[in-house]
Amino acid sequence: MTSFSMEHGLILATIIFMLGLIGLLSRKNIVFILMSVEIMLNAAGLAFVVAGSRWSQPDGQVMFIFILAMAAAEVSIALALIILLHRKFKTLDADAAHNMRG
Amino acid sequence: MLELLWMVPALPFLGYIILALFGGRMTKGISAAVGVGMLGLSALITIVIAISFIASPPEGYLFLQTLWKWVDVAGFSPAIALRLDPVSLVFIFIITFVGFLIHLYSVQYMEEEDSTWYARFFAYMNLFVGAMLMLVLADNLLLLYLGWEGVGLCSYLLIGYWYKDPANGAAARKAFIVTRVGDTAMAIGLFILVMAFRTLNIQEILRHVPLVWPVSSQAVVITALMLLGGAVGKSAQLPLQTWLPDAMAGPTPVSALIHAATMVTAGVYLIARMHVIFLQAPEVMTIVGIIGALTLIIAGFSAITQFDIKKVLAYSTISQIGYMFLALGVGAWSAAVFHFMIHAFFKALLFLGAGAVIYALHHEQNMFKMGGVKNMLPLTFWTFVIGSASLAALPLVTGGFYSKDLILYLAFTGEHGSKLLYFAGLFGALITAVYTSRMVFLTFYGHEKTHLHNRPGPVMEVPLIILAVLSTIGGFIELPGTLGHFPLFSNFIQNILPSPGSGEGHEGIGTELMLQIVAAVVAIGGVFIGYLLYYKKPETVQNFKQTPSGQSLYKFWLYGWGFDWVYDTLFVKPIDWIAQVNKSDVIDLIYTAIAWLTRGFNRMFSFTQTGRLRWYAMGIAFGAIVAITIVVFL
Amino acid sequence: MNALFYIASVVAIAATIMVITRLNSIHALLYLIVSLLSVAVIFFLLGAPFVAALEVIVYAGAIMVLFVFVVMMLNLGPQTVEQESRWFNPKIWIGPAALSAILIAEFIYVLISHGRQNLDTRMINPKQVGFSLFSTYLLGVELASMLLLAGIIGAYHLGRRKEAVFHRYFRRPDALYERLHPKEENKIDENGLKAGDKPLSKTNVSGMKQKKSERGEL
Amino acid sequence: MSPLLQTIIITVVVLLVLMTIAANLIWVERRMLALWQDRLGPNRVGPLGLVQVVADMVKIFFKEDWIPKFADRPVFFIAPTIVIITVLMSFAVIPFAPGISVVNLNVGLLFFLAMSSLGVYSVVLGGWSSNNKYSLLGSLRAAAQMISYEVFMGLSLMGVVILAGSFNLNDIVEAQGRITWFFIPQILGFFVFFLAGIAETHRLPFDLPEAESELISGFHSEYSGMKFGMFFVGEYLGITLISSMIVTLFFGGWLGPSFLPPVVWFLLKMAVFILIFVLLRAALPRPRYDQLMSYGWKFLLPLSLLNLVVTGLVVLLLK
Repeated sequence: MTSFSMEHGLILATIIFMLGLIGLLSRKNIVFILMSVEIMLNAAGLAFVVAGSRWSQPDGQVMFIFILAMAAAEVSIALALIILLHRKFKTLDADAAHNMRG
Repeated sequence: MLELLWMVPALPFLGYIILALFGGRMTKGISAAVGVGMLGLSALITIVIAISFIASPPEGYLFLQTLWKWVDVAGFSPAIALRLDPVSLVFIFIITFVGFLIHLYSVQYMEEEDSTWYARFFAYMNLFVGAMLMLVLADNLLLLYLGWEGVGLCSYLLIGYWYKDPANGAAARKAFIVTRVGDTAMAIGLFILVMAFRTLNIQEILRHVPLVWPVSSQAVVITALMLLGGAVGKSAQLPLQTWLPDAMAGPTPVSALIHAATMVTAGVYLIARMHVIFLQAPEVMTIVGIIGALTLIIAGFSAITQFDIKKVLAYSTISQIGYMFLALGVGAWSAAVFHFMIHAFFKALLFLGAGAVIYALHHEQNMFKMGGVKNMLPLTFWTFVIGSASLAALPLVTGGFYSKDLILYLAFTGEHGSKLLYFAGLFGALITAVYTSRMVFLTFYGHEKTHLHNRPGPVMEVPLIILAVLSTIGGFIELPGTLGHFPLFSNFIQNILPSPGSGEGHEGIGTELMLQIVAAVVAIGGVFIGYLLYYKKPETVQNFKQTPSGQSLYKFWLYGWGFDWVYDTLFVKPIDWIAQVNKSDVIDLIYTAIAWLTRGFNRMFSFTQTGRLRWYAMGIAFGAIVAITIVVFL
Repeated sequence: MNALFYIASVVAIAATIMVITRLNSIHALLYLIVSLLSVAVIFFLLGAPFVAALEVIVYAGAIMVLFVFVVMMLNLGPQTVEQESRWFNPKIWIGPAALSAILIAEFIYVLISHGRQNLDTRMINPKQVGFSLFSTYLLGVELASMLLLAGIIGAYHLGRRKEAVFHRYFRRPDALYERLHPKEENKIDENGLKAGDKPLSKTNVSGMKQKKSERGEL
Repeated sequence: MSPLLQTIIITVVVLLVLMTIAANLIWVERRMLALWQDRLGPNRVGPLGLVQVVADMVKIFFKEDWIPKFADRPVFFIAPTIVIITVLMSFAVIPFAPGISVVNLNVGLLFFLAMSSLGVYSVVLGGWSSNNKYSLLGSLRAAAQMISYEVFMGLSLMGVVILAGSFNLNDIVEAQGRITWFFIPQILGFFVFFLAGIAETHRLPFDLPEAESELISGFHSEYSGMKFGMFFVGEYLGITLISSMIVTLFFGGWLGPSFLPPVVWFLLKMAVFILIFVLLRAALPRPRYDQLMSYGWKFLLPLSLLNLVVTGLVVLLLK
């Protein structure tokens, strides 16, 4: 069918991942941080699917499904935490909770 | 039937596990049923095995049962394997059978304990017997060592059974630590054997030792000395005998078990089992004999002065084990094992009898506060007298006479024997007769000083009767040349242990008869002396005690020839002193420094813990860059 | 088809850039959905229609809706946008961008240095994925299900309001009933005081009276 | 005829037919409601009031398309288009007759679910961007309701997938020709799917996101003109979509006695279900919001799981 190289798919995944990383590092708003994490997860999934498709194996897609399940669990918890944070500190600044440092 | 062998040690272990896990929730009846029942079954199986072994002996009088491989490290692979031959058969018979009688006896003796303690007692006892069986049946020295240490552990647990009294705990610790000294020596001996033969299998070692090590070579002497160290520790011989008198802190059945069936005979067993090594090192054989002779005399003198009935018996055990060592030292292996068997019967009988008296007189152990017990407990009295006669080796009718006589005869005539050892043994026999009769007269004769508290029931009396019978007829399976020459036991044992290098023919039957008469006279004389000094004219002894020299001699003997004082001065005090000096522990400073450093690093790193999410993410990203750079470009 | 891949890639990257630069979280979320949809297109082109559909159903259709839902629930006003613009200035994002640039450079170097690997985009149908999922990766499926269960419980526990806030009159469950059907000693007088209550101030006449009666009892 | 041209023709035809159906549904619904409620309904414009639709169209097109000052403009624009796009995209995978479908996608069913899950955004964003508290409440309700019911919708269809062994809608219809119409073995699945479909299209009685009486039309209070028209048409398109999905998945699609062409069979069955939708609106009151949610989670979810398990078990046993 199509014939683009695996590198292009992986480079795309890398770029999206790095954009997510930039977002994670530069945003203060915890909702944006969480979105950046989602971007990174999605990019990782993309890399898996690309790799799986390189050898025509379903394993890459299986991994993506696991990532999906993990993302769903993570988001549900994280959003609940965001609501708690907002209720307690009246702000979405991720650094507001820095008193909880270990 | 021999295939049932594995059940012999397995059943006591099973009993231990049941009692240890569920003992707290059992009634006393169930605990006793489990504890006694397991051992009874074990004894029954042993008898079945013995019958089938004697009826149709396996090839080479050796039956091996490999259960499973224990460990396998670099070619060194000791198995969990059981080994049955005439020697171990005698031992397991004594251990299970006498052990069973002692267990049965304990059912009533320990009835005052509450149910948890009761179950604990039987659990320890079962474990004790199981460990001893493991020791005796082990096919390799590693497994033997396991049983050896198991026995040590159980003796610690049982001596300290009434641990709420600190003195009992101290006695337990003493027993544990003193035997540990010997165990360390034995471990070193095992290391040497592993180094030399790459195996701990007894059979292979015995086969290889004469081929590899020449007679009196340095290696064999050191190995034999190390094994002797272990044996001396466990068997309470000079110079490690000090723990045994203190071990009387435990309940009386425990003492009976330790002295008669288990623990202290382990050393005898070890030397008999490894006799090939000792034969290669005649110097060490001589040492064994000398240790035995010295021990039996020293312990005998100490026994004369004791006022605690159990301590008399304790010293007498040391002394009798001394006889066994003497026998081992002159190469009379079968005589040692024979004496072990007879000793097990009469010593168990004496301890249980003493226990019955103690039980009846409300835990009174001081003989000078007893007296006249003869009329109160006639059955106990008669069985005790039979046991005492056996201990004192009264001629012809007691088992003790035959076994002790065999040792003395072989010491006199044997290839490794010497006249000196013979006379030491003879002197010891005299002392034995004296303190034995002293014990009997003080306890059972005279006017009553206490009143009867409890009356021993049938559970306690049946073992006494059985043991009394055994300690009498036990001697008839080995009759000397003068009395029909019926060496059933020696012949049986000689299948596995070589006979002492003497022929009865060498010295002639006359010598033997003469020696027997001497021994008989000595024994009867001893009893007569005891009768004179402690029944007829006790004031003689009292007067002697009043003199200054008598006073100090009495003290010296009473405290076991001052060994405790010597050890205290030599080892305990210096260590105490060092501990005092080094109160703030120099080595501890190193650990403090480590802790201090760790805390410092912790402080440093805790600066990085800002609590800011993005800071951490930045750390991860930076780490990723570093890691990938390293992987890709280096 | 190649062209489609590159178009989708460009859209995905552009949308992702928009996500991380938006000030309004709903706008960012919309761009994120666009990014996810274009990734789904790429999945489809790679011969993975099953995960393409899952990407849309679960990621775009469920997880992102949850995001939108929460953002709506927080009901952020225009002042948050202002705050965002204060928080999000060049000084902040230059550092991370540099870091990421280094990482991208390294990755691309690694990918390029291994030479071109052509993709074999034969279609892998859902059945194959299902077989693989429930045979080779069965343990993973079990773990994922545990994770999801933990997620459900955790989210429920965290999201629950810790205590119900009642009006002080209704602190106790039976308080309402008591107020509606006062017992004799709890009857409230014209000053809003119960018979047993201490008066609040000395100026309260009926309170003074009560004080006197208390004294009398003493 | 090249396949590309064929696809284009089919696409155009399907679009035209759908738009016509959706538009005329307005008339149908009003007439039918009137019939059931014992009144006349629109009957003035043209014969039987059929041209009423045209009049409505004209009115909607020429109304002022007002956007509130406080609204979030771009999102306000996007929201109504999403509903139209997602619903029309869903139609692409529906086989109206053998060979008559826009694409024959092997994950067609998943595509339908994907599109219906994207449809949520229309309501949610419309409500949020209006910046009006009633709209926001409506869209919150819509988000929760549609996310919840999507779960059972997907689960209820899995029984069909197990029976047919494929996500392809063509295969599913053909499998019904071989086995039997799936509403017989999948009666529970049909039941759950039908209810979930009502909730997805937020038709009465599950129209809580717009609930005129409590939320003054909920998420589309601020909409007017053609944007409102899009929501309006989108709703009827949604009804058509769900009806045709029910027909495809449970009632044999185009299958039927051969005296009528397959397309006609399909359209007839679809019409029946559209009328049932209308009848539901006429017959049932609206439940409370919490009743809706607990009904979904506590009744429909276990039911759909039970259906799935039983179906899987039976298929395994019969194998």
